[in-house]
Formats: sequence, C-alpha cells, structure tokens
Amino acid sequence: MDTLISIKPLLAVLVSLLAIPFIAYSRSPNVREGWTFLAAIVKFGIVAAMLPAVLNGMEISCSLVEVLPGLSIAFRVDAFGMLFALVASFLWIITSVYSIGYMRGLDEHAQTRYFCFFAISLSAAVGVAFSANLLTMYLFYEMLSLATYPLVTHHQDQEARTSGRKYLLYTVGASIGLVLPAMLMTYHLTGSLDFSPQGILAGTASRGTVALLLFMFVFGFAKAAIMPFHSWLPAAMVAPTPVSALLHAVAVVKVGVFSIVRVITAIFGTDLLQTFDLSTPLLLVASTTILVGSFIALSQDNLKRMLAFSTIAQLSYIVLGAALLSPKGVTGGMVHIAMHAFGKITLFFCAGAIFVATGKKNISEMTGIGRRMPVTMTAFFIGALSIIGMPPCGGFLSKWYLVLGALDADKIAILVVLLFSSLLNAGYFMPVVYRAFFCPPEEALFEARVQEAPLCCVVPLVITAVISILLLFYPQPFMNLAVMAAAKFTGI
Amino acid sequence: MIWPVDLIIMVLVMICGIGAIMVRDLLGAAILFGAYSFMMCLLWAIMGAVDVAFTEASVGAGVSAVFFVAAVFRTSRRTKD
Amino acid sequence: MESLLSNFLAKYNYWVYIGLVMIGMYAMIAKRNLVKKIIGMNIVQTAVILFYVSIGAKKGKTIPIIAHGHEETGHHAAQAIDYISPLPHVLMLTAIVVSVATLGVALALAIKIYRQYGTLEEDEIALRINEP
Amino acid sequence: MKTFALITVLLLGGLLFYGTPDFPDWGDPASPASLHVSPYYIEHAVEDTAVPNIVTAVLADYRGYDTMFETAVIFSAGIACLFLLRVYRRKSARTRLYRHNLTGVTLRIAKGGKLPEGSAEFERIDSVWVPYDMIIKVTSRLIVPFVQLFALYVIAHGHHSPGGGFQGGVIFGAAIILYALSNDLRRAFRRLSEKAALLASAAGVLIYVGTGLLCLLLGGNFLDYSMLAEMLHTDAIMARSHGILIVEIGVGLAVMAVMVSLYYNLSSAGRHDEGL
Amino acid sequence: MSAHFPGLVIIIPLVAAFLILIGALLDKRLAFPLTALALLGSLVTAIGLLARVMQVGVVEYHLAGWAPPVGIAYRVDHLNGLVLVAVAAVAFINLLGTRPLVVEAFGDRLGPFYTLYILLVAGLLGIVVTGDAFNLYVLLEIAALTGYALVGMGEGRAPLASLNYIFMGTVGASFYLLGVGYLYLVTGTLNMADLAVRLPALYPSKVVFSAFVICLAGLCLKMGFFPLHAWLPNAYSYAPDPVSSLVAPLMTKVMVYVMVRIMLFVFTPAFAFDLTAISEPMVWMAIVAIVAGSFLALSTRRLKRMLTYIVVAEVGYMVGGFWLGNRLGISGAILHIINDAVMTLCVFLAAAALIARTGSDAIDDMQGLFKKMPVTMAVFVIAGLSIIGVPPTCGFFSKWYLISGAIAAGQYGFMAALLLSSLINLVLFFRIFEIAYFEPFEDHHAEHPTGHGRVLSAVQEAPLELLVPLVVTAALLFALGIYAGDIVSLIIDKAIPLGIV
Repeated sequence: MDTLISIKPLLAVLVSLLAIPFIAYSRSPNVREGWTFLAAIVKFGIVAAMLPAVLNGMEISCSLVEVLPGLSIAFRVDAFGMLFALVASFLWIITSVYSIGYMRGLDEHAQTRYFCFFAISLSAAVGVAFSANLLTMYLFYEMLSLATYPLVTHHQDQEARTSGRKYLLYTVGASIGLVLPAMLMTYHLTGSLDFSPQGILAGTASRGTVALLLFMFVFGFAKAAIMPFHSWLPAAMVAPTPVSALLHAVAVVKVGVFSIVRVITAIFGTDLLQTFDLSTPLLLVASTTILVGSFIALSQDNLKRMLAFSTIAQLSYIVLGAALLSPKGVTGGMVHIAMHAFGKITLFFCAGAIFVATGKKNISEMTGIGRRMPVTMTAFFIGALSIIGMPPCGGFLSKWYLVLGALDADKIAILVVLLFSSLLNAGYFMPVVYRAFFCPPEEALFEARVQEAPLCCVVPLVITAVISILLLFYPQPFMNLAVMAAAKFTGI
Repeated sequence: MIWPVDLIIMVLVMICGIGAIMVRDLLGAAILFGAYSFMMCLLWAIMGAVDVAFTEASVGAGVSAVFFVAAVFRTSRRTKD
Repeated sequence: MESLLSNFLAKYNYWVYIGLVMIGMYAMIAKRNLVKKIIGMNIVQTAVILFYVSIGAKKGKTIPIIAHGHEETGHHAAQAIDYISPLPHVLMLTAIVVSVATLGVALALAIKIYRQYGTLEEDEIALRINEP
Repeated sequence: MKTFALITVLLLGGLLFYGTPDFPDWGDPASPASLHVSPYYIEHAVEDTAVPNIVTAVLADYRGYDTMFETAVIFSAGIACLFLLRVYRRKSARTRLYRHNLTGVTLRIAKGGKLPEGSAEFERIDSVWVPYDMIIKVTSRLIVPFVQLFALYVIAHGHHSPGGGFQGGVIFGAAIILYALSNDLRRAFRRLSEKAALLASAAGVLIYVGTGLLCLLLGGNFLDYSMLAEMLHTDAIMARSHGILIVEIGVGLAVMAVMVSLYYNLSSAGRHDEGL
Repeated sequence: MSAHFPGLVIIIPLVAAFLILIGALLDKRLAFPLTALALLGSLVTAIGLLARVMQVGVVEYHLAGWAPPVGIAYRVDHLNGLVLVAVAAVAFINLLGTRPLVVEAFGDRLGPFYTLYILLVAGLLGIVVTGDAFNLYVLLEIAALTGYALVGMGEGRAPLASLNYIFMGTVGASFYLLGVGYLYLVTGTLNMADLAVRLPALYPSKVVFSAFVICLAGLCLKMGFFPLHAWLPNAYSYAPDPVSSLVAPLMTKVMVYVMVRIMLFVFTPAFAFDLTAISEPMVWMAIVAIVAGSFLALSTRRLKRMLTYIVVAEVGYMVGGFWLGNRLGISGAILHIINDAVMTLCVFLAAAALIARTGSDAIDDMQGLFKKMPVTMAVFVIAGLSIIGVPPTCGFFSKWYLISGAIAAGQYGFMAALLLSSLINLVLFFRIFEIAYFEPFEDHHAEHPTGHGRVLSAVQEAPLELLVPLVVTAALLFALGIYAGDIVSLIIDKAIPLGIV
C-alpha cells in the first residue's frame, strides 16, 4: 500500500473551520451564504482531488502533533473514509442551497449561528472520516456532538431544550461512558490506537474482553442509534429540517455507523471477530434494531419522526453489513452509507419543503398534496424507493450486496430480516405516497393556492432524487471505494 | 531538672489548658491562656530551651494575652461553653 | 510491668504533648464559641512546640550557648555531647512566630464576624444566617 | 458534636500514642535527633560565625532563610489584620468624651459639638469610661523607657545570651502597647503612627531581604553573609556575625512594628479612634 | 545569574511585596504595576529555571551558602520546575485579569491587597521549590495566612468561612509539622534528600509510619480531600472573586504537589506504595471524593459553589491518580495538577466576569448571557469542556492518563468514578449553558438595584482587561492539550523516580 504524505486531508477538515470567521462577520446574509457555499465547494473540491489517488490504491496521510506518546492527531485517507467524506462533503453543498431556501422561507432567527455550527459539524464529520486513529476519531466525534447541540436546539423553546438534553446525554454520555474507557482499555492492551486493516486487538485479549469492548464500542457510538441508544434521534427531529436532513440522515448518524464499522474492521479486524464468533450477537442487535425501528416507523404520524425511525432501522443495515464479516456484506454496508444518504436526504428535503410550503408536519394532513407539489412528492417517491431498495434506485444496489453477503455468510435468518424489513419499509412509505397522489379530489386538504416550496428548496431535492436514481447505473466511485475497502478489511 | 518541679509544672500546664477552654468567661479564658503560656514557657526553660522560653514568655504570655483581651474587649465576654 | 512503667516515665513529656493536642483538638471541634476555638488552636500549636522542644532535650546537659565563646574561638571546639541540641529550638522560634501571626489574623476575623453578626457563638451565627 | 469531637480526639490520640513507644527516651543524649545535624551546629557555630549562642547562629545564618520567611509571616499577619479590619470611613456620629485635666470633670460632646474655650486643658478620653488612674499612668511611664532599653539590649545581645531580634522586637512592641494601654490609643499614635508602623514593618523585612540580596549581588548565594566581609572590613567569620546582627535588627524592627500594628487594629476593631 | 534562579524566583516577589506596600503608601496606583512587574519577573525566572532543569537536570541552590543538611537547600527537578511555571503563570494571568474587579472591591486598600497577593504567590512558589521539610512548613504558613486574609475580605459569610479555613488549615499545617517532627526525631535531619537517604533503614519503626500517616492527614486536610473538605467550599465560594480565582486554582494543587513530593521523595515509593497498605484505601477514598464532590456540585445552584465542589472532585482525581502507584497514574496526577490549575483559573475568571456583570452568582440568573457576553461565555464553554474532558482540551489528556493508570492498576472503580464525574460535569455545565442560552435575558438590577454593591452598569461584555487573560487562558487549555504528550515525555516522565513502572 503506497502512502502519500500530504496536507490535503488537513485542509479538507479545516476549510469549513476557517470559513467560520467569514461567515460570522459577514455584513449581509447574501455574503454569509456566499461564504458557506464557497467553503462547501472548496471542501468538496479538496476531497474530490484526493479521489483519484485513493482509487489508485494509495493512501494519503498527514500527521499533526503527537499528543500522547505513540499517539498523534493524524489523518489517513483510505477508501472507506473517502467514501464517507465524499458523500458528506457533496451533500453539504446541496444542503447549503437548501438551507438558504428553508431558513429564509421560514424567516428563522440566528441564522449566522446556524451556518457557523453547520460548518463546524462538517469539519468534524470529515475529520472522523479521515482520522488515522481512534483518538483522532474520538476527538472529532465529540466535536461533532457538541457542535450539533446548538443546531438541534435551534428553536430555543422548551421542546428543543428537552431534546437537546436528551441528545447530549445519549451521544456525549455514551461516548464518555463507554467509548472512552473502551478506547483506553484497547490502548492498554495493544499500546496503539492506529487503525490497521487487520485490526490491532488480535492476540491481545480473551474472548470475554473482546466481546465487552465490542459492545462498549457499538453502543458507545450512540450516534449510530443502535437500540437501546436510539431515542435521541426522534427527539432531535425538533431541529430545522436541513439540520435533520444533513446531520440526522447524513453526517451525525453516519458518523456513528462509520465509527462502528471503522472500529469493527480496523480495531478488532474481521478475522478476530470471526475467530471469536462475535458476529452473531452483533447481527442480533442490528437485526433487532432494524425490525423494531421499522415497526415503530409504521405507527408514526409525524413525517419527520417516521423518517427518524426509518433512519434508525436503515443505520443498522450498515452495521449489519459489517457484522456479516463477508466481503460482499461489508461492501453492501459501506455502499449503503452513500445510498441511504442520498435517499434519506431527499426524503428529509421533501418533508422540509412540505413544511415550508404548507406548514404541515403530519402525514395524516397531507392528503392530496401530490397534486399541489408534484415535483416534491415525486422526489419523495424516488427517495422512498431507494430506501426500500427497489430498482431503479441506488438503494437496490446496497441491499443486493447485503443479501449476497448474508448468503455468503450462510445466515439465512439475516436474509429473512432484510426481506421482511424491506416489506416494512414499503409498508410505511407507500401509504404516504398513495395518500399524496391517489386520493379523490374531494378529500384533498389543500387549497389551490398552495404551491411548490421556494426554488432553493426544490432544486436540491430534485438533484438528490436524480442522483439516487443515477447511483444505480453509475455507482462506480462509491462502489469501487467500497469494494476496495472491503477487500482490504476482509483480506480477500 | 528536678522531677517534682517538672511534674508540678506539667500538671499546671494541663490544668491551665483545660481551664482555658472550660471557663465560661472569655476574659477569664484569655487570662488562663496567658497563664498556660507562661507555664509552658517555664517547662521549656527547664528543658533548656531558653530562647524558646524567652520567646514564649514575651509572645504567648505577653502579647498574645493582650491580643486576646483586646479582641474580647471588642467583641463580648459571653460564652455558652 | 516494671518496663512498662519505666517506659511510661521515660517519655512523660510526650504523653503531655499528646494530652495537649487532644485538649486543643477537642476545644476546636466541640466548642461553639469562636474565641474558645482559637484558644484550642493555639493549644494545639504549643503542644507541637512542646513536642519539638522535647526532642531536643538532653538530660543534664547545658543550654546551647557556648560558654566563653569568644576567648576560646577555634582553640578547643565545643563538644556536641555537652549541649542541648539547638536545632529544634530554632525551628520552634519560627513556629511560635507563626502561631502568633495566625492568632492575630484569627482574632481579626473573629472581630469582623462579631461586627457582622453581633455574636461569637456558632449556633447563633447559623441562626442569623438563616434568618433572612 | 461533643461525641463526635470525643471520638475524633480519641482516634487522634490513639494515632499519636501508637508511634510513641518507639520514640527514643526523653532526654536521651544518644537519640538520633541529637546525633545527625545538630552536633555540627554545636561544634562549628563559633568557628563559622563567631556567635556563641548557637540558636542565634542557626536561626539567622544556617537557617536564616527560614527566619526571613518567619519575619515575612509576621509581616503578612500585620498586613492581613490591617486589610481585614481597617475601616477607612470616618464615623463622626459618635459622641466624644473630654475630661478636664485639672478638675476631672468629664464632658460629653454630642455629634457636631465643639469644645468650650480653653480646650488645651481638656483631654479626649475613650467612650468606655475608665477612671483616671494616676498610679498606672505614672508607673508605666516610668517603666516603658526601661523596657524599651531592655528590648534593645535583647536584640543586640542575642549573640551571647538568649534573645535576638524577635524577642527584642516583641518586647519593644510590648512597651509601646503598654504605653497605649496605660494612656490611650491616640497618644500611642503620636509616638508611632499607623503609617510609620507599616513603613517600619516593611522596612524591617526589607533590611533582612536586602542583606540577602546584597550578598547575592556581591557574588555569593542569597543570605551568604560572608560576602559582606569586604564591605564591613572584616574577615568572613566576623562578617557572618555582623550580618546576623544586621538581620536581627531588621527582624526586631519588623516584629515591633507588626505587634503594635496588630494591637492597634485589634483593640480598636480597625477604627483607630479609641483602644482598650 | 541563572545560577541564582531558584532563589530569585521567590525573592523577586518577596522583595516586591515590601516595595509594593511602601509604594502604595506614596501612591495607590503604584501597587498594580509593581505587582505585575514582580510576577512577570518571577514567571520569566521560573521558565528559565525549567529550561535549565531540562538542559542540565536537577538544579540545587544552597541558601546562605550552607550545603544541606546543615543549611536550607532548594532543589529544582523536573517536577517542581513544571509546577513552578504553572503557579507563576496562573498567578500572573489572574493578576492581570482581575485588576478592574480589585479596584472595584478594594479601592481603598490596594496596597495591602497586592502585598498579600504577592506574598501568597511567593509562599506557593516557595513551597514548590524548597527542598527542606521545615522550610516548607514556614512557606505553607505564609501562603495560608495571606490566603486567610484575602478570603476573609469577601462578602456575606466570608469571614466565618475564612475563620473555619484558619482552623482547618492550622490543624493541617500542625499535623504536617508534627509529622516532620516525628521524622526529625528518628533521623535528625530536615532536608528532604537527606531524609530519603536515612529513612529506609528505619522503615520498620512505628514512628516512621506514624509520621507518614500524620503528614498525609495534614496534607489531606490542607488540600480539601473529601471527608476533610468541609472548609473548602465555603472559603472558596465566599472569597472575593479575584481571590477565589487565585486560591482555587493554586492552593489545593500546590498541596497535592506537596503530597507527591513528600511521598515520592521523602518516603520513597517503596515505603509509600509497597510497605504501607495505604494505597488501596486512598484510591477508594479518592473514588468517594470524586463521586461526593460531583454530587454535591449537582446539588447547588450557585455558580461559584458548584465550581468549588468540582475542585473537591478534582482533588480526588489527583490523589486517586497518585495512589494508583503506577507511572501512568502518577503522570496523570502531575499532569492534572498543571491542567487543573489552568482549567480552574479559567472557570473562576469567567465566573468572576459573569458575576461582576450580572451581580449575582445564582445559576438561574444567568439567562441570556450568551447574547450579552459572548466571548466570556465562549471561554466558559471551553473551560467547561475541558473540565468535562473533551479532546483536544487539556482536561481530556490528564483524564486519559488517570484512566490508563486505573486500568493498568486494575482499579476499575476509580475509572468508573472518573467517567461518572465526567458525565456529571457534563450535566453541570450544560445546565448552565442551557439557562444562558435558552432563556431570554432579564435585567436583575431592576429588581434589586442595591442588592450587590459591585454591579457595573448594564450587563455587557466584560472589560477588555479581563477578556484578554480569559482568552489567553482558554488558548492555554488547548495548547496544554496538544502538547500534553510532550509535557509528559519531556518533563513529567523524568520527574517520576525510575523505580515506578
């Protein structure tokens, strides 16, 4: 494996941080959003610039300072990190556009603060993606938790306050209470926290210890919303929709699962888990989360809450993929990060657009909305298809790989879970679409004057919807990265 | 060092010490504390620590007692225990 | 029994010091009057001084001032065995100074407290604090 | 509280008691404490410093640094007391008492009132009425100078006999306190004002520290008096002896001033109008 | 000149103390610049000293030219070099930051205030630098005495709290003195290095064990270790703000340093950790201290009081970390001395700024302060994060070492206590942030205009004089975090005796 030394990873992380003073001290909203946009594009540019090298099998690394003996704040870009960074930084651009439309459309307060913390969050997310060791990852993970707190509590009312508390308690609490000691124990056992494709724990600990550590990590990264550490996610839906969209469908939760997958593959190593046969309990946890999450989603009326539970379920697909420990399963899980991101963000954008245009949050109030907002609802349909995993959407691809992985690993039960949950997904998404489009005109709840949301809201969701479809046909960057990463991790 | 003298002084030290904390009048306590210091000073003088004894005589029995009296004068003599 | 008694008698200064520390501590904890507590504090300090002075003592030896020091400078040096050890005395001079300094500050605070609450009894002060 | 105190005290006593059986016997000349460092002092004090009073030699030279901080402690006690208690706002609301010196008649002058004609014969007295006592005043007036003289002797003769800066300073301070007690605080202020006391206390410690600093500037370590030899035109040993005298004077000055200042503040509760 | 650094680091502030008093008698305005100058000199000397120690190793300085054990010697190694710099820096920063508050509160007694201030600092520096057990006691008293006076000048219950502090402090110091006396009794020396040489032969003696226990008890009392902490919360929370931001970061930390020094370099690890069975109970006491401190902090709704309880818990961190008895734990404890000094300074300074502007130290009165005082609150947030232990602030790294030490020693209870306390700190600080962030600003002056004598006009950002030190301290939190590895490997590692694994 060739390694390039470059400061690009550092730059990619810092871009959005450096943009903050400009965002904070801009004279007018236009200039401020201009800076945000510029930062987003530059960030994506830097990430994309590293793509060819990574696709060529190189790794790009950059070490900052050695904060503890043998442990430094260091970045290392590999295929898996690249995959995630690419998704996150690209979606930041889209979300920036959407935010402008949404925030202005609703005339939200404290927009400057909003954009600032958004930028910090993105830095943190990319930081997690590029970190070379557990310590760096932990650092950015915590940074993300704290930076999203003001975003979650943006409305500053009682509900936001409660949700903010819950959010912090779950994410930071779990990371301090579980990840930190697990990390220290790992360090104590191995003397290192550097990610290595084969894992570092092999041969240093007994089965019991490894199992304990595994579960401390899996539950400790509470951002992944593995049950029973999931209930912050629905609560956090009080945030403005772009926040929910980017952070709770893309950055925050994906950072959680990314961290879990990273730890499973690069700290424990697939071989070790295989040897100790620890994939089964992991699969059990993930499957439970998938099924229970989906069932709860079925019963939700608030659109964003439903999406939140859907996210909880979908996130566990990724964990499930990694826990299958087979190359195809891991590939599926990784690709699902991208696929789910595009699909889910579309859905959130739609929910936000509906809210901007009509002020409605509940599914039951959306009868007939498809006639008034056809573009939005079409995009919603596409996103839903992607999440369910039906062609012609990208989601199909990742589910396909997951199924293959399950077959490879001879886990028929998992196959059943996957199929059943797809049914459930369809079960909670399709009624929405049906209600939106196929209702008698007399039942429609909307006046004729209700129209599509502002252009800034609609364009992004169209783009993401289109990309969701395109991803089935041109999944190369993500697919290749995932395959590379999976091959490296599973050693095949 | 004559042991009976030694012993008597030690007993006196103890008595003055206990008296200083037991007596129900702060002015009396201050004076008893002065006496305690002076007995202590004698004890040290007997042990050959002349400089220490000298200091204690001037500080403990002298100035400290005056400070106590001054403080009691500026506050109150009353004490419940 | 014999040895116990002789052991007891051989260290009687130390027993006195322990007794004084206990008296002083008792006053500091059990008494509620602040001046009484200050007296207790001083008793503890003098007890420690007594302890140090007892360390230095040598039975039947003379005080640490060299007789006719000037005439005999350098001729025949003083024999350490003849004199009581001076070091604890030096230390205790310092300790006495510290104790009087502490006493001064403590009394100043007591006066300040009296100015504020009109009493030196801890329980009454607690009442005054909780009143408003 | 009492039971708690008793338990604590008994525990403490037990702890102290526990170690005592292993103590060397009291007054044992062969106890370890008497064998290690202190013999050096006894045997070398005179040849090192030419000071027969070993305690003074150790206090001001061998362990002079401790003593410097001891002086600083007493100085900070003085400042602390001033800082805590001093009241700078003048309260003129009180009634003042004046006594006619010849007749002993006491006048009470209410707030804002003025003295009658011929005020030179009147003397202000403390508001807590005390009978005029000729005997005390006269005796203490007689005693005070002798006490002060004795104090100076103690400071100066610390080299040869028990005593030294600290004891002398306390005695000197006590003399002034006696003066203040037998007369009143205002008269004492006329002898040694608050500012002068402060200045003297700072100056006293500065003499000490300054001597040390001078030694440092002359190329030795801090407080190494032998460096003063050239300045004092003596040899190193006598320079130590003189150095000790200088710092003892500093200590005496500081201690005297602080004792008086402490008394001023404590006896008048920081108002500096009337004392004990 | 650099040969005299160990002496100068104390002498400069000491000389300055008297000059300040004399200067202030002439003109009050002279007090502050003189103090600042002296502390700057002290800080520079301390840094020079640390650099020298890192170059040549242990630096000794024989006061009055007498070699130990006859004379008093200063012995500067990596351990006290580091602590020295921390103490000087914290005192200096606090001095610069609190000037407006001091003028406000003690305008009529600036001279005495700064004299006491600098004497306190000199005492603390002396405690750190000295190599003589009795000299340490004298310096301890000078630091304590000035501390009592400064604390006693606060409002409300401050005098009472200070008097209690005197009682506890004096008993603590007397115990320490007694312990030293016990050691002197059996060895005849007071020099720490000499003691360490002469003690091993006497380890079986009951006297040495008594000395050990008495010393430790005295030091625990002075540092406010949990069951003996009763004086601390009142003393620190009722002290005037400029004082609590000096005393809270330094006093307890320096006392912890003294414990480390005495245990490692007088009793030697062989005795402290192996021969006495006291490590285990001490760690358990530390666990209790941490948990109790955290819960007590949770139970109060006054800002400064909460912070003082956090100090109680932090003392538990350090004591526990030290008594883990392994290299990691002790490194963590020493690192935490430094980090906690800066963290505590930062929170207390920020609290001082907040209290000065709002006139109240109730947490519930902090509504809307993020809007009104953004910079102060930002610094407060950073300090809070550091206390919680979020990377890359320094609090994380000392916690890292402490927990590593706990794992290495198999003390999972201690690890759990640290994590619990982190979580509680999270709750504590976010409780404040919530109030300051969510609730709209309310002007409390309207309700009780004369409630506090020191309200400075309308609530607005703290004065620049205070802001700059605040921001510098916050930056220090990051710097200490990022260079934690270097500090440990270059300095702390060399400070710990080789025998400890």
